[in-house]
Amino acid sequence: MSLDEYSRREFKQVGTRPRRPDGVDKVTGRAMYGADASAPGMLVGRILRSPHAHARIKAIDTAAAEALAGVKAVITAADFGLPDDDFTRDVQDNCMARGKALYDGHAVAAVAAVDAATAKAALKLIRVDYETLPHVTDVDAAMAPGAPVVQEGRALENVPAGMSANVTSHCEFGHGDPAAGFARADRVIERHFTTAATHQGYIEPHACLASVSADGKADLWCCTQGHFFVRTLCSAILGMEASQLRVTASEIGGGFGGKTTVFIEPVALALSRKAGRPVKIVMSRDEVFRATGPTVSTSIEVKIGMTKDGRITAGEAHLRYSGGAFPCATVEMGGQAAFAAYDLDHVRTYGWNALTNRPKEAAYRAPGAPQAIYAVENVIDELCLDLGLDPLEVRLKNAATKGTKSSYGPTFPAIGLVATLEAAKAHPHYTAPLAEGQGRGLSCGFWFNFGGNSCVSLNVNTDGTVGVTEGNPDIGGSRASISLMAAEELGIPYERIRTIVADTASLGYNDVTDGSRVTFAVGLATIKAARAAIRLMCERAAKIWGIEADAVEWKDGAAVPAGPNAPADVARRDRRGLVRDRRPDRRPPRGQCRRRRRQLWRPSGRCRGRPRDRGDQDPALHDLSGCRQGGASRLCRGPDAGRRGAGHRLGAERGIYLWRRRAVAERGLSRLPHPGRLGPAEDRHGDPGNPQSRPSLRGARRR
Amino acid sequence: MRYARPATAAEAVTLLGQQAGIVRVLGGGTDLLVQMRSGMIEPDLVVDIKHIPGINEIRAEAGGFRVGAAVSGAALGDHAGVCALWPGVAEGFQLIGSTQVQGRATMAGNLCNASPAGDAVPALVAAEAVARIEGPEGARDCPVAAIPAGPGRTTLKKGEFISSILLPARPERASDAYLRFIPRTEMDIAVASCAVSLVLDSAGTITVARVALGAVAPTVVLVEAGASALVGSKAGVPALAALAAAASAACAPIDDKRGTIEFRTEVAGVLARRAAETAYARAGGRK
Amino acid sequence: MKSLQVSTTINGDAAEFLCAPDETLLDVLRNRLGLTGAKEGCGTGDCGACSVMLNGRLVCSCLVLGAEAEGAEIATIEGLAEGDVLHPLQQAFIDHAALQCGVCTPGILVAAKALLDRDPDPSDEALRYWLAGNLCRCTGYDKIIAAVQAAAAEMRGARDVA
Amino acid sequence: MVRVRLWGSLRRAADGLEEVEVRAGSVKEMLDALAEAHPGLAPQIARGVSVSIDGVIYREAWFTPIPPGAEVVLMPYMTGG
Repeated sequence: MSLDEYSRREFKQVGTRPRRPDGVDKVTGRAMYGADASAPGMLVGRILRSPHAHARIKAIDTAAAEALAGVKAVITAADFGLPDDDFTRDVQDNCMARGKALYDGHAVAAVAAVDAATAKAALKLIRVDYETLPHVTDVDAAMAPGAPVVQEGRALENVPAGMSANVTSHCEFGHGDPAAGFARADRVIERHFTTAATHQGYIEPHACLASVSADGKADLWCCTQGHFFVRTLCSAILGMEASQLRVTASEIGGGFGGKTTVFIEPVALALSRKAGRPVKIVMSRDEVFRATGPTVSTSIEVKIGMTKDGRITAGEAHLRYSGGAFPCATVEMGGQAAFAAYDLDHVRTYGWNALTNRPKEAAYRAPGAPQAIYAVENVIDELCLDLGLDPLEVRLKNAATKGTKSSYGPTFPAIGLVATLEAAKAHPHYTAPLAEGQGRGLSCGFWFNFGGNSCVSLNVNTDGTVGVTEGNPDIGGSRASISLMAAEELGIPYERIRTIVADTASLGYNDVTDGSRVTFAVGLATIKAARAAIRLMCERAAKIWGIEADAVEWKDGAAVPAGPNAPADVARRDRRGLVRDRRPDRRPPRGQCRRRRRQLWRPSGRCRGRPRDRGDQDPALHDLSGCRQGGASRLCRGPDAGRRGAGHRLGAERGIYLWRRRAVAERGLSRLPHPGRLGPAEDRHGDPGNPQSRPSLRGARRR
Repeated sequence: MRYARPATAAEAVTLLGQQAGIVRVLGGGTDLLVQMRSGMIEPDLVVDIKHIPGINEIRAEAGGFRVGAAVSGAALGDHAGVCALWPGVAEGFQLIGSTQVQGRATMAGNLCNASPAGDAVPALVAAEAVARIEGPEGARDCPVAAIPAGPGRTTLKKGEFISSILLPARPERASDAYLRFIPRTEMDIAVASCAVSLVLDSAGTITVARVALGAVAPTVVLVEAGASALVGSKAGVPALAALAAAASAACAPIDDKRGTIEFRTEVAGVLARRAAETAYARAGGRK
Repeated sequence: MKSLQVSTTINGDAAEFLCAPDETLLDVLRNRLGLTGAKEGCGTGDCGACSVMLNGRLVCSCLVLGAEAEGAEIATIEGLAEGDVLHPLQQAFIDHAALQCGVCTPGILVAAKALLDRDPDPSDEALRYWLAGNLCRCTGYDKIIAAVQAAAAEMRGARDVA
Repeated sequence: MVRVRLWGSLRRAADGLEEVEVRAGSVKEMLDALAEAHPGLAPQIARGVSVSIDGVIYREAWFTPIPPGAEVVLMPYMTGG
């Protein structure tokens, strides 16, 4: 499903600039972030951190801390189990060092106490017997023979024998024969670059509030980019069933990738479980910098050949990344992205990850890609300088485009790079005169897009307004974009929709807010949910009017009889499908629905077709007049689906149909679509640009 | 930790002198609270001096101004008299930290924090400012230059604290200036800095000069050779070149991530030249 | 550590609290008084997220002891709107999309109001210097500057009319 | 049959082949068939992979059908920031 293949569509709401729904809360100080929650009986959690970059933990004596008045729990790695899979175990070991402290700031113990002063005093009473070890923090040094070994036995099967034990993985991407390409170049330049492990630098430090009750039920409030993933990790680390751990995402004060994993959450849960009281942990900025993920540090060689007229003949990169003290696959992203902006016959990237005594890497804005691209773009610029070529023209000449076999394998659909470069070229800033001390630079960049699992629930309220429930923390304004898409599909004003981020007990699984996926993937799920709601409402409108379902279409937020099969007399029918006349006994029952009666139908110009028997006694319609409740939920999935996904969460639902301003609600179960229709097979056919994907909206595109 | 809020200087002196362990004076708190937060220090007693009469005031005195030890940068910046008489002192002080930090930070605190890079200190030294120190033996006056003893250390004795700083009177045709180098535009600590204070005669010839460098030695460096280079000149090119050379020669900086020895040494000369030009212009000198 | 009793005024209302001698005003506001609008981004006066007004001066509440609030007048983000009417700065931040994650926003609003109270018509440069101690990681600052200027213009207009 | 393109370092585990053919109708069937035909690929598949089908990247999309003649490329498991 390529966005470039979407048919053009005139949007009424998407593209407008509405006020963000979280705006008022955020300008008044009312918005609740990670550290803003509290609970009765709450304890303060604090973490003891290693002062050594690399040290064996020979013993930890917590007795004195435990004996301090006001201390309710002290934990170390011994309070956690040993997860089977490497991934979870690494996350856990990063949250609480097991056996060795692998970097300065690595957590070694934690306390929960009645107040901050007691907790701080308790930390001082914990005695850790360290045996300091030689450390290594530079990736090239870590890969050299004889380097201090951060962790033994972590190399994957793809690492050749004989390398430093710190090397954990190797990858290789590309096609063609770079040597042959370089041979055809007029100029070949090879350069070496290093980049530091910069931190994401979100303004809000990590914070969470955990509460585990005696019966094993747990609640966790935290600032995160993905509370479902927090549930996955924490329940695995704590040995809990996912159903027993409800995670609620707070407002998030920035993440930039750094809040896609857990650091303090399992610790707070373990403390709470041990203390039997809620525990809140708020990191200091110092802790954030010492112990949460920066990006990878890298050492990169790039070699590029170019002809005199600016055609790149070959590109090659050797990427050595370190994700800190734990294995890290980020170099794979760099290896794929390095040359991806260019259409190359000969390209190869080689990637290595090595362990260093640094904090465990966390994602950071297209993790791994900017480092590699920075190196590649510098070499291209230098070639342009050398050969006297315009850097923009050279990029245009080599730009990947639709049909290009990308440097990482797939053939590109339309990707928009050429159009972007042309737009830059045409922009007045590209030719504006430069003052002294000013410069002008140009760089291409690349990132993938993947959908991931998304689950959205859309409810039509009794008054025709709509609630959308999504499961991805809103980092950049996604509640607004999701509301806009729902409004666009439903044809109702943006202001009549409220989108909230639900906790993990209230919605099916959602992947993390990462990789720029949310507006795209959750947006598609929202569009599908809106269309499902429209379909249900049209079906019911048909029943009420006593006409065929395919004689109802959705137009500007209302079900209207239309199309060749619409009955001629539908304009005179009331919501029960009865033909309106002046006889009192033919009128719909009065009462609660009186006010709504005016909204029941809209006259249609040309209606033909077979009216249904006006005496139709569909039981679902009997409830109608007396019902004030409503709610249609439709759970829909994003553009891909999988084992963790939410494919079959078609719970009890209520059908609803929506009129332009208000809805009349109907009690009773609606006819559910066949579950198979919501399977992954539909993902691609759910493409809003694919007219064939809209069986329930027939006619909607006719305009 | 205990928090005390003495109502008189004498009470403060008693508190500071009698408490065993770590005792800290709380003025603006912009250094103290950071040090407490980081665990660098855990005071047994913090003495908040802001409730001592007069300590929040700026008073005219003998043609100059006595600036209370708790006067914030924001308050000093609002004082037209001080800013006109000692613009270099005011600009040095007001370069410290953000608007928020200026709302609390004090010159006396910057002096007593004794960082080699304190932005308020070089201009105070160039100004021959005098600190009034309250102590067990009563009040005494001490040149500001004699207060810092090294990074983080002062010459103040147990029980002593600074209650005010006197910025002396100036003749007509006198002014000062302060410049620092930082890698960014705001919110940073000097890599090298320089304050220059000048007095001119009616012809625009420099009669008195004081040149003080910051962040290039453990304490502020008074560059007498640089001052000599200026005196008798009209801040012409040769005098400024001699000043720059003298300033660079007076540097004994450290090498760290914010600046190498070579960089600091060179930049100190450049800053001295530019600060002298500014001070000269402010004093009404025309070339 | 013995707690201190402190009487103060917050957003015009009398407030009393107990705090530890080494507890910051920020912690008092957030943890004892339930005023969580001021945020801790750094705890060292670098980020400005905890900005409040203390006796008419803009300060970082993380660099003020709770004990120092005795007898003081404190204004926080919670007091910026008048009832359900947003302050022009608050409205301008929404209208100009001058916030994203929003965690720095309360501090920036308090700081911006402090400037406009002194200078109703600041230059962009003066505004940028004034707000240099308020770090925002999401927006890139331009929208913040635009929003403050829009609010300033609106407030000047309202003043002219009045 | 589905032709699956492998990234460079996986080729060693597949007799040096850049492309391998397996019988599969969905992503899951394809991954199972790959692991069976080339056991060297199994560890990576178990750790996680993404699959590009005609240029669209899927992650964990086990039941996504693979249309006949589609371009299928195995990719590392995608993560983002």
